[in-house]
Amino acid sequence: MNYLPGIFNYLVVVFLMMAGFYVVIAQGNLIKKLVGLGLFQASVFILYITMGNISGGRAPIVVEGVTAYSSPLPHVLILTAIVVGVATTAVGLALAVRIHEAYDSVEEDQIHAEDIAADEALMDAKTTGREDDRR
Amino acid sequence: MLTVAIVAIMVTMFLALIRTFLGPTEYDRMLAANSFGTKTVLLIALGGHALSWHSFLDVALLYALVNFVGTIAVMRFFEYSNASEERDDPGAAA
Amino acid sequence: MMVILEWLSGLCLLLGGVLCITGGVGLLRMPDFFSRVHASGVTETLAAPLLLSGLLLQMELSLDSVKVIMILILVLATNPTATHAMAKATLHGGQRPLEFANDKDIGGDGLSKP
Amino acid sequence: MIALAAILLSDLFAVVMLFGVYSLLTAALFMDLDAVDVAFTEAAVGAGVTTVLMLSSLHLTRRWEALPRRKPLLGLLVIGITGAALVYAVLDAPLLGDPTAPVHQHVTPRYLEQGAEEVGVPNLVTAVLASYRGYDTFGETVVIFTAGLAVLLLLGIHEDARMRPGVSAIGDQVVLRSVVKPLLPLILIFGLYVQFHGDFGAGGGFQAGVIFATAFVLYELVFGEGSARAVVPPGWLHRLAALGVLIYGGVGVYSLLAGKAFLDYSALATDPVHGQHLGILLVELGVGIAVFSVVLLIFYAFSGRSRRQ
Repeated sequence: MNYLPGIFNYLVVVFLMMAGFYVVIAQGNLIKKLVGLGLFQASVFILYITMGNISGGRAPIVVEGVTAYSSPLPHVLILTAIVVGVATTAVGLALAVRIHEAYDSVEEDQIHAEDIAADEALMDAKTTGREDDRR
Repeated sequence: MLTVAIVAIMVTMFLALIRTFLGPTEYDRMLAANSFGTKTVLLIALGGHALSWHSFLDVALLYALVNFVGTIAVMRFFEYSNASEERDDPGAAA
Repeated sequence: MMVILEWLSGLCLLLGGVLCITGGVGLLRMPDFFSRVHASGVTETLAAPLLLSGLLLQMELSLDSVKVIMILILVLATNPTATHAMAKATLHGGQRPLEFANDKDIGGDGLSKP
Repeated sequence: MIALAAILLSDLFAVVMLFGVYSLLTAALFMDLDAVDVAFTEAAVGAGVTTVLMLSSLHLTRRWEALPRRKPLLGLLVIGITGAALVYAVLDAPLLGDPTAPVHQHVTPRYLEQGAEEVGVPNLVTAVLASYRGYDTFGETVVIFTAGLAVLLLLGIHEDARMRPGVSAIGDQVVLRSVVKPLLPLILIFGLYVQFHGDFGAGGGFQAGVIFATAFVLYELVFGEGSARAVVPPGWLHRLAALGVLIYGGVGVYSLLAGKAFLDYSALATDPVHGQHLGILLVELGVGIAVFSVVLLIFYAFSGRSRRQ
């Protein structure tokens, strides 16, 4: 009976992780992929914090008369990870913006299609120009 | 009483969440999200007192702040997208 | 004295909770955006101070009470401002209140097209 | 839950909105799991900065997702398999709040028992962050700095004539302006409080930096483009970010020169505990400056970029 509540947080983590993973691999929109990445990230954060929790514990700030604290180590890792996460998300978004400027689209399929079209145009130009060397 | 208030806040959060999902227009979503944020502030303030969390009030204060900033940001986004729809080509106006 | 404080705080919390739910139901059930702003904005602005002052009356005086007062001030300042600005932005963005909508689209869930 | 809706909606704006709400919920969960500092950071970062950044980039790209999507079958299959494996793994995981979990066995007891005496800081998260794990945090700071540089390289900061102060972004909102104006110094004071109170309660350099940046973002949002730039010119920000990293590294090098290990703060004063305190203060200051300037830099880079014609 005590088992399910204890494991529940992990199940939530797995669910969120899979949701984020699904967005990342199955959605074509780059910005949405970044949101999915954020979901995935958040699930990992929850996983760490869940592991650091201790029943009957308090936040790891020393107070008189409290003996059980949550482990501060996961908190430290996640704290920095959140800020690093937002910085990397910003880099991703910047890349998406640049891609949009180059391709006028943030949909993966359209970008691929344009790439292939550009490649084929290049190949055509090369074969008609009798140049075989590829860069 | 504290418990009653907390339950009331949670119910309201749930209602606001439904509105955020449904929200026929973006403005509705914005309103519901803002309301949700305010409710979260209240929930943390009351719940933190009830469960005697450490320094929960700092977090609640920060939430109130960030919620406001987020709402302002969303409004500015609207202003821009509306302007761009009306003017049809905003970047050229430089 | 303590009993009075206790009762007062209970009353504040109860009223705040009721108002809170009222706002939530209004937010969900009102037909268009402007009435929703009205429902949630007005009740929230009263409910939040009520709940917070109820909390304030339960705590003993310390740095925490100052923080609660800070939150109170912040919520009181930002909440009406945010709802006001939102309503204004909505109006600016082309939405009209249901009553004044040109197309008589009173079809339940407030999709009053601009 | 919210994540599901985020997947299903194709209006990217609504997705971002829900992501903000989701982040608020996550932070509330962190509070419940006794992770005050983490909740603090998540609240400052997730709901505020991330939303602002995502909205700016939506403004720069496009708002609606293209309708024809690929078939989700393969994705669902992969998800199903991975999910099943993870659930199977989770069945063996230590239960929530179990005191015998591996996390509580290795170094944690030492941090908990001796952290307060060795470092002299009541907030053990700060102690571990800045002192025991000072190397890691230095690395994270450098990563943030690098991310800021990368965004700068990718987007650059445009300063065209269009960006002049006084042009309000949100129409002509007198109420908004007059409310925000007295609010700003309060936010800055709160940021300072968070920065220097981090030793005793929730807070520290990371959070304070984000709060400071939030204040300037708010200023720019309400008072129009370029108004925050007039206060903190973009040209300063790279230098500020570098200065933050330099303070952190400088403390390390100083302790190295004083004959101790890198980032061993006991070199800073004769009394080791006092030295630790001073070192943590300096290091947190460096982190705060670096995070503040990088976040603001990223915001400038996004907001300054005009939409592609």
